[in-house]
Amino acid sequence: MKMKMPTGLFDKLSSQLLVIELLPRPVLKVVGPLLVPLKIMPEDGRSAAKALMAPHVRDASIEFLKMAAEWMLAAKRARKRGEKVILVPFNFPSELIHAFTKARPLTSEVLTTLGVSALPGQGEDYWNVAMGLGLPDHLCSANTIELGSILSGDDLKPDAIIQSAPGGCDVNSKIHEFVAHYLDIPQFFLQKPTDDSGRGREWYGKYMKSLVAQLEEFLGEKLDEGRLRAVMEKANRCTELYYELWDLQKAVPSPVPNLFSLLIYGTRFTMWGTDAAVRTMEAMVKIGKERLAKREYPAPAEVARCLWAYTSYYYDFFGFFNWMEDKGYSHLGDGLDLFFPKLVDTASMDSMLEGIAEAAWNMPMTRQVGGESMSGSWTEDVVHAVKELGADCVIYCGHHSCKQTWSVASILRSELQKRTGTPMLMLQGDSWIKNMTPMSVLQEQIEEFISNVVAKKDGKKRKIRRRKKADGAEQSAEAEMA
Amino acid sequence: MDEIRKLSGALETDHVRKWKAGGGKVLGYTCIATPVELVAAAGVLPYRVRALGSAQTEIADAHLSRFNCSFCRSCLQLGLDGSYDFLDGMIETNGCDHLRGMIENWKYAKGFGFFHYLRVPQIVDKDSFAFFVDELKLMRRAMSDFIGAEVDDDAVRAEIERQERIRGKLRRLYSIRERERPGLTGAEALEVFLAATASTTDVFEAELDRIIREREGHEVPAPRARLVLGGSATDEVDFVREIEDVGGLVVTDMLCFGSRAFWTRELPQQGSPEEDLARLYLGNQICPRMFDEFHKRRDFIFSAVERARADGVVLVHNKFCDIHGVDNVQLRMALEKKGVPVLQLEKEYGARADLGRIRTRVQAFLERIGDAK
Amino acid sequence: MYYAGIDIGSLTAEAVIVKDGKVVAARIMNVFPNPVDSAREVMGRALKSAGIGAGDISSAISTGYGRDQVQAAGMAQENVSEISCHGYGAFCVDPSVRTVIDIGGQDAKVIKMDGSGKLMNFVMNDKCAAGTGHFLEVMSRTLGVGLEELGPLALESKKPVLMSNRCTIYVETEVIHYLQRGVSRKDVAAGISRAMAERVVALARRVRPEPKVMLTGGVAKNTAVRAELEKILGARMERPSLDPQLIGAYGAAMLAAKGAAS
Amino acid sequence: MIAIGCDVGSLFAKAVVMDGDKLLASRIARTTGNVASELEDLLSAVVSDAGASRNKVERLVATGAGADLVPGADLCEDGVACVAAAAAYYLPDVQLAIDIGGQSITALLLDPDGDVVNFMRNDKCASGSGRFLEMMSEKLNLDVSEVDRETAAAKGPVELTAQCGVFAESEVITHVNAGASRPDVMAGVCAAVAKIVVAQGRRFGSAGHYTLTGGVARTQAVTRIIRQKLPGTFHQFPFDPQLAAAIGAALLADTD
Repeated sequence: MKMKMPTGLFDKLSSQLLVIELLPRPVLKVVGPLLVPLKIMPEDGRSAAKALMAPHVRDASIEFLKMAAEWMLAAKRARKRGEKVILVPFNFPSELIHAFTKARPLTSEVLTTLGVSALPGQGEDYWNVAMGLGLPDHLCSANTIELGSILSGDDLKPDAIIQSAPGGCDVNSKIHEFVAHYLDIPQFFLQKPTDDSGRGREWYGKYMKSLVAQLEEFLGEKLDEGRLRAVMEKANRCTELYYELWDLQKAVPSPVPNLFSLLIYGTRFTMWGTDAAVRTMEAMVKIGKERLAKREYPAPAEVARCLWAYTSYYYDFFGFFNWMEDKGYSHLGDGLDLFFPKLVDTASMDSMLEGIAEAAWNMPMTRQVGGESMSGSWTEDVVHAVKELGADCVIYCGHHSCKQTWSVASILRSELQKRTGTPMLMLQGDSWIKNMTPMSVLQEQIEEFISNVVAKKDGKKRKIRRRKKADGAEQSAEAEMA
Repeated sequence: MDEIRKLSGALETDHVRKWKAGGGKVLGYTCIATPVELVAAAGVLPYRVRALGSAQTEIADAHLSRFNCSFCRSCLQLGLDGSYDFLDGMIETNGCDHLRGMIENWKYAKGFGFFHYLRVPQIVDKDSFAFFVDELKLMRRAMSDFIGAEVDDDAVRAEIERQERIRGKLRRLYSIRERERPGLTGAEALEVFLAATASTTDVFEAELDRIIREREGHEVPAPRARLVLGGSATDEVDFVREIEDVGGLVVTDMLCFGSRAFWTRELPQQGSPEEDLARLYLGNQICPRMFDEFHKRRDFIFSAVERARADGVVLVHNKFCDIHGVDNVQLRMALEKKGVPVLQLEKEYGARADLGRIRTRVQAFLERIGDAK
Repeated sequence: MYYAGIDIGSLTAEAVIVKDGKVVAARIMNVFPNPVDSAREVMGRALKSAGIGAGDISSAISTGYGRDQVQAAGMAQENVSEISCHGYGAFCVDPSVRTVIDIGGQDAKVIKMDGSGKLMNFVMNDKCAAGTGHFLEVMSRTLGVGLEELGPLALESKKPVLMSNRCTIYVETEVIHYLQRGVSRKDVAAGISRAMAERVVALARRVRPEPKVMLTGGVAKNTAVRAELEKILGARMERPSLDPQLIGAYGAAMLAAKGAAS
Repeated sequence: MIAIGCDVGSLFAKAVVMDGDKLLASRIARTTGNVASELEDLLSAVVSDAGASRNKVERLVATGAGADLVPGADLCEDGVACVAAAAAYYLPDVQLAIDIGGQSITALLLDPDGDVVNFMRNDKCASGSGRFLEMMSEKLNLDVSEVDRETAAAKGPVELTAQCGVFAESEVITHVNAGASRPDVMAGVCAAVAKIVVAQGRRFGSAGHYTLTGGVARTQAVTRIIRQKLPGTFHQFPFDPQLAAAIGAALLADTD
C-alpha cells in the first residue's frame, strides 16, 4: 500500500500524535523538551511544544497529549474496528458517547484549537475551503476551520453529527447542519429551549432521553447501564478534581498555571469520564498543590487576576498564556471553563441520564447565552466566578463571530461594574484566526487596561486632580452646554 | 397603491395614530413565528418591528456591536430614539441570536410597558409541539392580563378564520404577481405586505380587496427576466426597486416579510385554539432558524420557481446574518443542481452606498441568464 | 463598419474602436468628476486617432460605473455591465481563456465564461475594498513610490513582511509602522503585494478558477501581484495581448459588433 | 519642572515643552520613513521654540505607538494614561474623554481623582478615524484644516451610508457627480465620522461631563455634530486637542 501525506487537519494532527502514543511518559518527559529545537516538527508546532513543555506545566501537558492521542487515534481506528465516529460540538457531554462501545466522539472546536496551535498555516487553508464554498466570512472560526477540513473531502469523515447548539448559538448549529447535508450524514439533535423556567429544563431531559434512543438505534447498541456507570464514576472523579483546581485557583498568587484554563476544558470537551481524563486532571491538581506549597509564581509578583468572560486567544501557539504569566497576569480561566459540573447519582440508568442532561444544560454557551435572557445567567456566572476566584478584572476578547455574546457584552460590563465593581475590558479580536487582530495590538490594550484600570484601582493611583488642587492651579476651562 | 403606502410608508402612521387616539393598544413583535391571532383576538394591534430602510445606528451601536446584523441595529436605533414609543409593549420570540440581542438591549436600556417572551422550538416533534401549545396558552393568558379581560375561544377562533381569509387573499394577490403577465411589481407587493404588518385586519383587508380588484386586469411592463427573491428579513422597498430597475422583475419571494409569512398556511383541523395555532405556526415555519427540515425550505423555493416560471433566483443576506448566510449557500447549491441560476448577495441593511455595486451584479446576472449580450 | 466601447471606471476612462474585430483606436485617461464628460473626452480622443467622426460609429456600448449616464447622454445605444464586458473582451483576445480576474479601482471581479464567451458565473468584492486597485494606490503613495514601481520593487525582496490587517486603512498604518522601524521598502512592497494577492484569491476561490486565467484591469500591470497570484492559485496568469486596462472597453466594442451581426 | 512630552502616533508625531502645567511650546510633524531623525529634529525644534536649552529639560516622556522610537526618552507612558492625565488635569469636572486618533477612537471613563475607571477602544472601524477624515477631504481636494471653513457653507449635508471607508470614498464621488455641493458632501463626511464617535462615546452610558481630544477634535464641523448627538455637558480642551497625549505625558513626568 502506498503512503499518502495527510492533508486534512485531523489526519495531520493524529499522525503527529502517533509519536506521543508510542513514547512512554518518562521518555516523553526527557524527549519532549528536546523536540522543541529539533526540526522534525514544523516550526509552528515547535513553538506550541515549547509552551507545553515549560517545566511548570510539563507533567500535565504530557498527560493531556497522551489523552489527546488516545482520543484522536481511537477515532482514527474506529472504522477498522467497526465503530462509528460521531462529531459533537464542545457543548455536548461526550461522556455519553464514551459509554457506548461502538462510538467515538470528536469535538470540532477542540480539533480547531489544536490544529491552529500545532499545524503550519494554522488551519487557514481549511477556513479557505469553507469560504471557497461561498460560506460567509462571519462564521465562527472555532467550527469553520475543522469543518472546512472535513468539507475538503480529504480528511476523516464522521459517520454522524450531534447538534446541541440550536438555541445556544445560531452559527454553530447552522454550520454543523450544513456539513451534515453536504456530507449526507445523519444529525441528531439536542435542542436547548431558550427558557429559564423549569418547563424548559424538563423538556430538555426528555430530549436527552430521546437522543439516547436515536443513538442506540443508529449504533445498533443498547446503552449498557454498567458501562455507563463506570464512565459516570470517572466523570464524578473528574468533577471532584475540577473543584480542587477551582479552590486552588482562589489562592493568591494563583498556583494554577495559565495554560490549565485550556487544558481543563480541553479535557471536559473530549475525554471526560475516561481514565485519561482523570489522569490529566490529577496531574493538574498535583502541580497546583505543589506550587501552592512552594508559593511558586512565574513572575516576581501577581499584578492582576484576570477572568476571561468567554473565550481567550488560541492562535498564538499557547504563547499568549505564557505572555500573561510573565507579566504577572493570572489567567483564572475563561467562560469555557465555567461548566459547573455536578456529581452524578449513579444509582440507576434514569438518574445517570438525568445527570448527563444536567451536565449538558450547564455547558458553556448552552447555560449562558442559550438562556432566555442572553445576559442573565452569563452575568450571574461571571459575577460568581469573579467573587469566588477573587478576580480583579474581566476581559472580553470580542471573538468576531460570537454574535450572542457581542449582543449583550455591554450589559455584562455594566452589570459587573454595578454588582462587583469589577472593570471589564472589551477587545476586538478573533480567538482562532491570527490575521484578524495582531497579537501586539491586543497585548498593548491589555497592558494599558491593567496598568491604568486594574493595578491603579487602589494604592498606585495618580490622583492627578488632587495634585492639581494642591498646586492651587487656576479655574478650569468653563463648561458650555451642548 | 397610495392608501397602501400610507399604511406602510411610516412607522407611526395616521392609521396607528387614529387607532391609539381611539384608545386602541399596539404590541410590537419581531418574528413570523408570533401568532398574531392571539394579539388581534385581544383587540390589540400586532405591529411587526421593522426599520424602513434607515441605516442610522449610532445609538444602537453603543449597545449591540458592529458584528451584529445591521437590520437589528437599525431597529434598535428606532426603538431607543423614540420612534417606537407608540408601542404599548413587546412580544419577543427567540427568532435568531441577533433579534434576541436587539430586544434584550431595548429592554435593558429602555424597558417595555408590557413584555411577553414567546418561546418557539427550533425542531418539530411531539415534545416540542406540546411545549409550544403550553407556550401559546401562556401567551393567551398574558394577553388576557394585558387587556384585563378574558380572551375567549370564540374570539381566537374568529381571528384564526379572519387571518386565514387574509392569507388567502394575499395568496390571490401573489397569483396576480406570479402569472404570465404580472399585475404588480415586487416592490409593490412588498409594500402591500408591510401594510399587513402595521394595520388592523379590517382596514388592511379593505385595501387588499381594492388592490386585487385594481390589479386583476392590470399588466406591468414585460421584464428582462423573472426573479424569485429570498433570504434575510428585509423591508427595503428601495432594494427591490433597484433590482427591478435593471429589468429583473421579482415575481415572487421567499422572504419573511413576504410569502413565508402566509404561503403554506392551511386551515388546521379543529383542536383547541392553541393546538390549531401550534400546528399552523410550528408546522409551517419556513425559516432557517428551524432545524432538521431544510427539505421544507428547499421544496418551498423549488415550487416558487416553478409556479412563477422564474428565470433565476436572487438570494440575499444582511452581513452577519448567520442563519440565512449559511442557508443561502445550501439553497444555492440545491437550485444550481436543478439548473436554476442563482445570484447570491451580501449587503448592509439600508446602505444605499452599496446599491450601485448591487445594481452591477444584478445586471450582470440578467446578462448571464439572458442572451449574454 | 466601426463599433465602439466606452468604459468609465472610478479612476480611469477607456474608449476602444474596432473594425472587423481589429482594434483601430484605443485611449485611456484619468476620469473627470462627471462620467459623461470623461466619456466625451476619451471617445473624442479615440475618434481622433482613428481619424473618423462620431457619425462613422455604427453602434456603441457603454460600461463601467458610469454606463447608465453615458447611455442616457446618447453616446451609447446600450449599456452592459463591466462584468460581461471584461469576460467577453478577454474571450475575444484569447478564446481559450475561461476565467478572468479583473481588478479595477474599487472592484475586484472573478469571471467565468463558456466556450462562446458567454458569462457563466462571477463574484465581486462585497463589503470590503481591500484587494482592489485602490489598495495598491494608497499603499504605493504611503511607500512613496510610483504605482508602476511597486511591482519591480517588491520582486527584489527576499523576506516580505506580514500584513496582519485586512482593512486598507489599517494596512496603510501597518506600512507606516514597518517603515518607521526601518524595514526596507522592498520588503514592505512585497508584503503589500502578497496581502493584495491573498484578498483576490479569497474572492477567486468562490468560483473555482480554471488553470488558465487572464488577469485584466490596472493591477494586471503589477508584476509582483501577478507572481503572487500564480504562486497561491497555482494557475498561469495570462497577460492579454491588449493593454489589460482596455479589456472592458474592447469587450463592449466587440459586443456592439456582435449585437449588430445577430 | 521643565519636561518634554512626545507622542508618536500612527500618522503624526507631537512634541510639547511644559513648565509644570504651563505649555511653553509645541510642534506637530507628520512621520514618514526615517522617523528617528525626524523625531530628533522635532525635539530640538520644539525645545528652541520654548526658548529653553536641551539641558534645562529635566525629563522626556514618550507615548504613542512609536514611543519606543523617541531618542533619549526617560520613561514611556501608555496613551490611555496620558490622555486621561491631560483631560483630568485641565478639566476637573470631566468624567469621559473621547480620544479620536489617526486610526482608533478610545472612550475613557474618569473618576473624581482623574484616574481611569475603564476605557474602550474601537480600532476595527476606520470610518471614525482621523485618517478617514483626511482621505475623504483629500478626495474633495481639501486640506483637513480647511474643512471647517468649507462646511460653513453647507446647506443640506449628504448622507453617507457605506460601512467601508474606501467605499465611502466612491459614495463621496457619486454625490459630487450627482451635483451635490462640496460643502454639503464634506459636511456629510463629518457627520459620518461624528456618528462613529458618538456610538463610542455612549459605550459607558450617559456621558455627563465629557471632552474630546485627538486630531479629529480640532475639526469643529465634527465636534459640533458630536455635541448635538451626545447627551451631557461638553468641555473644550484648553489647548490644541491633538496635543492632549503629549501634554499628558509631560504632566506625568514627575509622577509614577
